[in-house]
Amino acid sequence: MADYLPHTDAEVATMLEFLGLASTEQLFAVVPEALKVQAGLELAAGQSEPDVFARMESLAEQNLARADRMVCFAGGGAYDHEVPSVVRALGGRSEFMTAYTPYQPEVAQGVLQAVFEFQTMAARLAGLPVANASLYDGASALVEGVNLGVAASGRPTVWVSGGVHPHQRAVLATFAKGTGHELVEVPLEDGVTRWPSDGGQPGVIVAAYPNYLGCLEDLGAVRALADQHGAIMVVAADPVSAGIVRSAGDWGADVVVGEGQAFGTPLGFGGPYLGLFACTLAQVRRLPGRLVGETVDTEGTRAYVTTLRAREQDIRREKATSNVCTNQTLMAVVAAIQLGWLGTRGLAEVARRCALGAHYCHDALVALDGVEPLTPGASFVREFAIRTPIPARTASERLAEEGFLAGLVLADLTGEGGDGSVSADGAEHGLLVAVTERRTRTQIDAFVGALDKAVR
Amino acid sequence: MADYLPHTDAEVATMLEFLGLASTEQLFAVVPEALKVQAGLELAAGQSEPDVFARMESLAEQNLARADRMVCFAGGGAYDHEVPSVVRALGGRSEFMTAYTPYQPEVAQGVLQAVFEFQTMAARLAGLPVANASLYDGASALVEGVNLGVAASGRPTVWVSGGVHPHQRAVLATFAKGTGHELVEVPLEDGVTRWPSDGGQPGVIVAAYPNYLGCLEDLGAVRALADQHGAIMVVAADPVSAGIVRSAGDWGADVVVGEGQAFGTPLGFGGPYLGLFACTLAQVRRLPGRLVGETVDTEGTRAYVTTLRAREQDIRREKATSNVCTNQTLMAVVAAIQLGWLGTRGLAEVARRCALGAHYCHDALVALDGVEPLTPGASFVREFAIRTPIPARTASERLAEEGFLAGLVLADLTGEGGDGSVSADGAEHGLLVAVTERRTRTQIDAFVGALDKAVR
Amino acid sequence: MSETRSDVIPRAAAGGRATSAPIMGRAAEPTIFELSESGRSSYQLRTTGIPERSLADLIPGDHLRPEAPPLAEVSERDLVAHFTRLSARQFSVDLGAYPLGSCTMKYNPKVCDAVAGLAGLAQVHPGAPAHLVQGWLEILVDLEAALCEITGMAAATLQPAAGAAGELTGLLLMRAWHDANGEQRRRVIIPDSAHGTNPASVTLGGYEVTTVPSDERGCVDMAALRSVLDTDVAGIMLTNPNTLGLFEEDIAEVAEAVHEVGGLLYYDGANLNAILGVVRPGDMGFDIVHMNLHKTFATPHGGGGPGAGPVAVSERLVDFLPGPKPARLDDESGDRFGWITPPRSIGRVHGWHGNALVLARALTYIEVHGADGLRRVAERAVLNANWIRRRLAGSFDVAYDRPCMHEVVFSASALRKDEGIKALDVAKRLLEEGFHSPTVYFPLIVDEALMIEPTETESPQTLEALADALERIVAEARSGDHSATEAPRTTPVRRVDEARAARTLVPTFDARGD
Amino acid sequence: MSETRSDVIPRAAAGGRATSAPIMGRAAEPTIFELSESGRSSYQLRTTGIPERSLADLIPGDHLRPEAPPLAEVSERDLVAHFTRLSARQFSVDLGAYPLGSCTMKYNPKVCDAVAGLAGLAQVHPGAPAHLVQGWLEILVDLEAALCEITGMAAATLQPAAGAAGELTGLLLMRAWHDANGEQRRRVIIPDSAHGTNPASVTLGGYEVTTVPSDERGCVDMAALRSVLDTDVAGIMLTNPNTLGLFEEDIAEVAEAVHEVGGLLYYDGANLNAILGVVRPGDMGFDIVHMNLHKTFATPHGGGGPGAGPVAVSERLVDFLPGPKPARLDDESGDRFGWITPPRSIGRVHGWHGNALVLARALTYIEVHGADGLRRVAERAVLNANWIRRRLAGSFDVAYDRPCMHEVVFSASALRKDEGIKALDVAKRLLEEGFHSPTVYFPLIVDEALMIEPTETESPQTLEALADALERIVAEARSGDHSATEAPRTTPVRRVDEARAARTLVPTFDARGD
Ligand SMILES: Cc1ncc(COP(=O)(O)O)c(C=O)c1O
Ligand SMILES: Cc1ncc(COP(=O)(O)O)c(C=O)c1O
Repeated sequence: MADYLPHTDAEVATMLEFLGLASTEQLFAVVPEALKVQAGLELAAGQSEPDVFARMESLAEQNLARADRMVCFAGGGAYDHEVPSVVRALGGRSEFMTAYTPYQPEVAQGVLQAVFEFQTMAARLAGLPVANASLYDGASALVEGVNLGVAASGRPTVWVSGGVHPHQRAVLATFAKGTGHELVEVPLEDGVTRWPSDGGQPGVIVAAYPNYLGCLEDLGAVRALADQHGAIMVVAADPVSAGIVRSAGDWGADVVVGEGQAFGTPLGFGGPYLGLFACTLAQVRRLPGRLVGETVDTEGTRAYVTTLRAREQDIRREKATSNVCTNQTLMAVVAAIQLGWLGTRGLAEVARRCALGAHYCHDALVALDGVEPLTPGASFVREFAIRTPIPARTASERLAEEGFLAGLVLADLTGEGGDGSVSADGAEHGLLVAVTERRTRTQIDAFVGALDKAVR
Repeated sequence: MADYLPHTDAEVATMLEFLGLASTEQLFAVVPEALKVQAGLELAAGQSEPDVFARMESLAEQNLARADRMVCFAGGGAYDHEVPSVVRALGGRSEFMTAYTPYQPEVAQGVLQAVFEFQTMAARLAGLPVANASLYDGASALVEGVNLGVAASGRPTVWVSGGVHPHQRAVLATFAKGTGHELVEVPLEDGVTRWPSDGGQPGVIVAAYPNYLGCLEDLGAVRALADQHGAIMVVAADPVSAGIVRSAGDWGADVVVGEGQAFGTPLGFGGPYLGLFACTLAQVRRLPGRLVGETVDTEGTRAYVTTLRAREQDIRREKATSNVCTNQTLMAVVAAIQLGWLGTRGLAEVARRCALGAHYCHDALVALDGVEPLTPGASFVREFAIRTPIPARTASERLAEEGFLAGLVLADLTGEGGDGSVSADGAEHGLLVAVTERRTRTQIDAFVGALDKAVR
Repeated sequence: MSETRSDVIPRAAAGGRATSAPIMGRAAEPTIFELSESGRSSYQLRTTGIPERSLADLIPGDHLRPEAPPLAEVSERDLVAHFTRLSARQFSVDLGAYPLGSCTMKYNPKVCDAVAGLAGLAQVHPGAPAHLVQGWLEILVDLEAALCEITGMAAATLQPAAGAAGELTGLLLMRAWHDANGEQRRRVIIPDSAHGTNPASVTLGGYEVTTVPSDERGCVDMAALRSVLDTDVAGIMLTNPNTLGLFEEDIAEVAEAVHEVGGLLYYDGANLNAILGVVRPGDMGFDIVHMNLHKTFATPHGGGGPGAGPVAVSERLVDFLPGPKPARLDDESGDRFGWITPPRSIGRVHGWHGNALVLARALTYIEVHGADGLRRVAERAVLNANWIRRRLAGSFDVAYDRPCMHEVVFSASALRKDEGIKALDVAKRLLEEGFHSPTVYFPLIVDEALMIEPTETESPQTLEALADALERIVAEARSGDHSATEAPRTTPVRRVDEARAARTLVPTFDARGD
Repeated sequence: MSETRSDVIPRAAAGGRATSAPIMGRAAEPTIFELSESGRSSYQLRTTGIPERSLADLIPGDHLRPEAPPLAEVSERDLVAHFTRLSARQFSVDLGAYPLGSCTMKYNPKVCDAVAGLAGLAQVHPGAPAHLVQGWLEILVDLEAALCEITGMAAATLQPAAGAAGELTGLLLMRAWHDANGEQRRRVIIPDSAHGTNPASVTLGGYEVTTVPSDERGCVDMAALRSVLDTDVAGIMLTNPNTLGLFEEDIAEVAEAVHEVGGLLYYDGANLNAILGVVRPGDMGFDIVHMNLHKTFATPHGGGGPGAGPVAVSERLVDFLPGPKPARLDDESGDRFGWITPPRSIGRVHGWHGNALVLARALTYIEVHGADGLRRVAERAVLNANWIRRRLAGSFDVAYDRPCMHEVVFSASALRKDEGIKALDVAKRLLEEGFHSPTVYFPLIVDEALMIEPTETESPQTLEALADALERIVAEARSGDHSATEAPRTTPVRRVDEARAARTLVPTFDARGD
């Protein structure tokens, strides 16, 4: 019998008496007897905190794929970046953790200002003037970006580069069944999108930068294509790479979305992560989710508040720009802290180190007998794909035994048959390798050596 | 090159200029050249935080005696009690961690009130009306208690029970060289103090309750002895046992000291711990260390402040009751939180479970062939000593290989030859076993089985 | 003085000055951009030993940006001070009662944070092969089972990241079901008391909203419902207890009627905490249920998220659930857990597997409480709400004069009419009394709504103090003291100008006029 | 209203009411005893499976207490709210600048907390055999070596738990040394500027204090020193830079003079941060040095502790150090580290091995900074202090008109004389400006002392703001506005009545009158 309920038995009795009730059961008098749970839920009885914690600890021990015990070359949208103690300490402050959505701004300036700062940073990285207060993850941000694009262009046809992360394309496809958007997947060739020169009139064009295979795409061509079709250009951009490569906004994107996990959020088996969303001022009234704006209080003191609320579901209901209510505010606050810690030079340095490490690793891997680049000629920052002579899944299993999380097997992302991004052979033999600033030369050398052995 | 210094080079230059200095070196112009460090300290250059953290992590991994990986039956003044997440979360709040001594009470009500609450709880457990804001650890509290006793009685002769923890007796002896107190150690017999019926006139009599071998001493006899000699009665009492046994104050102690580690502070290889100190109102002006009192502010609002400051070194200097300045406030705050979490029933329940577990373990151990109680007939709460047929050190080593921190080898505490508490044989074959509320029957049964094997 | 004045006069703001910490003063906190000074930094990265090369050798020039994107440049000390002060400017459950109706701001056990912080959970890559993440899979499988038992459903997806995502997932399941039956239905029915996410989700699910009014008892008007039910109706979305805190007594009848025309019943589980162990959506006849784990199972809201919105379904919808799904494998020899994709899966609704660390917290909460504890949660939540309802019946109108479940909706419309004191004024005035405000102006169908959800973790003493405070506010207004319109006066900022924020949009530091 | 009034009116205070959180209001926070309600609880213990027995069967009746000792009975929710609110009523370095002279309130890197939180350090039993704690021993051995290099000494003990404990340890070493030489010396010399712990420690060390005055330059008066030096002098205790923030330039001469009469020199290392990598106590001629790791090496002060006060000694005192001491073993085959006891050890000065987790923090701090970083620490600390000194020279008298080291002592005596505004008023008024107050009335030899130690982690912008604030306070007073005597007006409580606290002693909740 464990719980967190304060009431003593005597208090419960007095309260029931005040209500004129003879028993707790009577609180539920309104519930039809026939519907009630009769013998109690078939769940174990409550266990004490230390007992449950011990069980969770033992389950945690059964997870071998820990970035603190295995050397992590896995990426594919989730990266093992440095998160310093200071960011964890600040992000863990209970005022941030246990607050609700800032509905009463007078007592929520902490979260509001932190989110305002996050929005500023997210907008700067996107190269656009407005960013929202977060969406669920990169995938949900992409869906919302496409929704905005269709609404803005008035045309439901969406051209989606095969370089968009396969999971994100999958999520897009799932939700398109509701919205009715017509998704046209544009395949890659040698790792970059081969945009059609004609055929159809897209309302939205979606590219990734770099794409999920790590390759930097020509966004100038995307902008031209969008202009040609009067389409909205949506880019799923990696915000870490933005430390050294041109921002998608600078390339002309109307909407920039992205996965913000890299900014202080742990790998966490895939969530909670952080959906980034930025757009042009022209689209601000179509912005999904929350937006914090600066204003003043009645005494003229600077203050922050959620604004343009009329876009939101609680006011506009079925006409809202999005159905999002609870978002990922805590992760946005953490991202603001992490980006504050990194600072201008730190983010650029992280991106630079990723690039150095990734190229160092790439060059050593493709120098191995039988190992080839999967996207020869393409430029990359933190991540690249190789072709292993044996099935990548086998290689990955062998490397795990040596203590390496080898990278992601492409078939696990695209399905066995490949897709618009890789062929069936590419899927089977493709390994997506990510190198963050946390990987040392010693680790990379050991990894390359182990992979060499594993693929023989 | 790593540090936490904010100054940019430009700022340093401007500041130097403001001071009319040409270089940083000139800031130290007043230091005689001949004395200066010439080539820099012979320490490694600064390393980045993640590098240093990685090293500390690897050193931590080299400690095998972890209560989270080995099953801990070691006690002897440091215990593996439950510390719930909630206590760690609250005690870790940076306002508590990064404050200084509450010299400005207007902005230090947090620490002051928490310490006031701690004092109340510590006093209640001691069964005395006043407790201070903490001393370094149980040993330093004992030293201060004896100092108070000598000052109050005006007589430097101190009778110290051999049941006082050997380390604490050692610390007492070290400091007695400065104060000139004459320490007379009174040996144990069958685990309890055999107080002399005559001989000398002690100003202070010191007993432990339970003593370090776990045995409950007859404090009534100590009080009678103290009355007989007009001596101050000082008791080193275990504050956890106080959940079920009579408080030392209730037995008539003038001063109650103790080690408060058990209240929310991790084992931490011996520190920081928490020195508990309580005394009668008659002695309050001799109290060592800080004391928080309740008062009001200029508007009559309830407030807290450190009080009776005239006892303290910063005011009374060489005539102060003690030299203590920095103490263990954070641990006192943590203890208040932990005791708040335990509450009246929780502390009693912890003590009760310790007693149940210790007796269960004891009975099973002494039922083993060749294993005997070291203090037959004595009553105990959480800890007891057994005699192992082989040297206890060997037994302990073998048990460590089976994953048990077996308990403390008495020879490690008393020296090979034993002392007033145990004989040479008792020291060699004695194992001090502690059982906290965290030990399960399964663990105890396994331990007993392993010990049975180990001593063959 | 001026002669000694330095010219160090800083461009940046003073990071060590704490006038914005409420313990010291009421000034505004500078933004991190104002604290920034070029050349300063906090970050420290590990030594890698990787040979240096020029970026220009690695990445084509047209991709490289000429300058680093500007963020802020602050010392670690200033970073800490800034965000610590911001935290001090934020109210939270850990400071006091937060009786926001519908939002369920209960105390969140700290042990859940500790679980989410375990390296064996937090440091696990989501793309790792199944045999390396057996612990995680077991957690997810156990949570799914527990949620199904609690809701009375057959299977669940843990992917949706929040309640609204769950709703949309549920609507897509509804659509997939009708599609599979070869039916093209166009409408989803929603009561007028519904939360805004429901209609918004319906639109995104490709349906049209048909609103049914509530009757005078605050429940779905059965006659009105019947009048809009036909074979064009894909389903109905209900919250039960509904957003008025009232139990829809006719739920069996509703279910029968909707099922009769071939529609499905969707349960918005935001209020599930009221009925834990008492009655189950599945037993009421629902086909699809989303849960807000961040409400019912006490995973902290994080200032607006993250949450988690698993969706459980009845037997007939199991094959449509999103995938891949964690599953216990029968295969005796190999891994105990793996991934399966339901045969007619609607596909992924999350980039990975859902908000996993939130899910682990929820399982911890459920296991500590167990069957008995969860039932007590419901009992105490309902007890507290009814106590408040009865206690304040003399101060405010209750929107519906009948026993409530876990929350109660009052109306300040009389107060507004008589004294000009709006629900908003009451809310702001309550801040001065040391309580977070209730939800105001929701549900929309109650004029000047004040919606109080005390939750089960608040003590009778706290309820009494809250009730006293609200009584005091009403009495004060009724006595002609209308200063509530100036409230709050004790908070770091006074009433905030929301209109100006929308009029002169400043969504980033860079958009600032000055 | 009264007719609906319940009789639940609680005995306990309302734990969920946050009027005492400065973000909400300025009320007093009830004590945990007032929040207590009999029958409530928070604790949860693990299931042990140990058979139940009656306590009366285990423990004799005369030892058993009839009732549990009363503590408090609160829910976990109220526990959290109470201590979270208390924390909100507490200023800390993490909120802003804390320029307390002598106390060295610098920013403490969070990485040190993370190190101290590692289970492999925090969960280790201090009595475990050496082969099971090799990591800990290596940390202690490395720290000892680093501290010896920093101070220029031969060996150190890490046992003392704080500076004062280090002082007493040092004095006992002094005594042991003289004893070993068959000498009975009775006096220890201390400058009048010394910290109170020095004379208090001297007494506990069994010596008499001989005070030497400071000269007009704020340093030990050489002539006065010589006049008290004789063979009865066991040694001298000095802080250098001294508590006036001034470097004792004649230190070599002092050392020679003291050594000449056979005395030892003790270095109070509270101000070591000023000279890191610049000059070493050992090189100045000191024989014994204590360090306040919690000041120099940034281990947080914890509201008054814990600290750590290792004592390092020159070669000739090595054999006297407390033991057992962690040591690197030569023995190639077995453990790399073990315990040794110096041959003529004075014995233990701590129950175990010292404040180990504090020591691990300090080593982390030292390793991150390294030789270069530690030197920069000293440079910036001294730069900041001199900047403040110069900048405020027009507002306050500087006690000694010469460059200072890491801190500076001003005097408000003119302000007091002219305007009746005391150092205390300035201190309280500064709180309103968002800064913690400097140290006041210490050192005792400066009238109306205000002792500012900015520390190296504060930025020039912060110094500027601090100086502006102090200038403003002085200007305000000089303009005839004496409201500083009413300060602080923005803090949770106003000026606290210290006299009453001593007069009517209420040291526990139980001693309360009401
Ligand atoms: C009744 C109701 N339904 C749905 C939601 C949406 O849930 P979420 O915020 O998790 O998306 C809420 C949230 O406030 C709610 O109260
Ligand atoms: C100059 C000086 N010496 C000694 C001490 C005593 O150190 P501790 O407080 O660590 O005992 C202090 C502490 O304030 C100090 O400033």
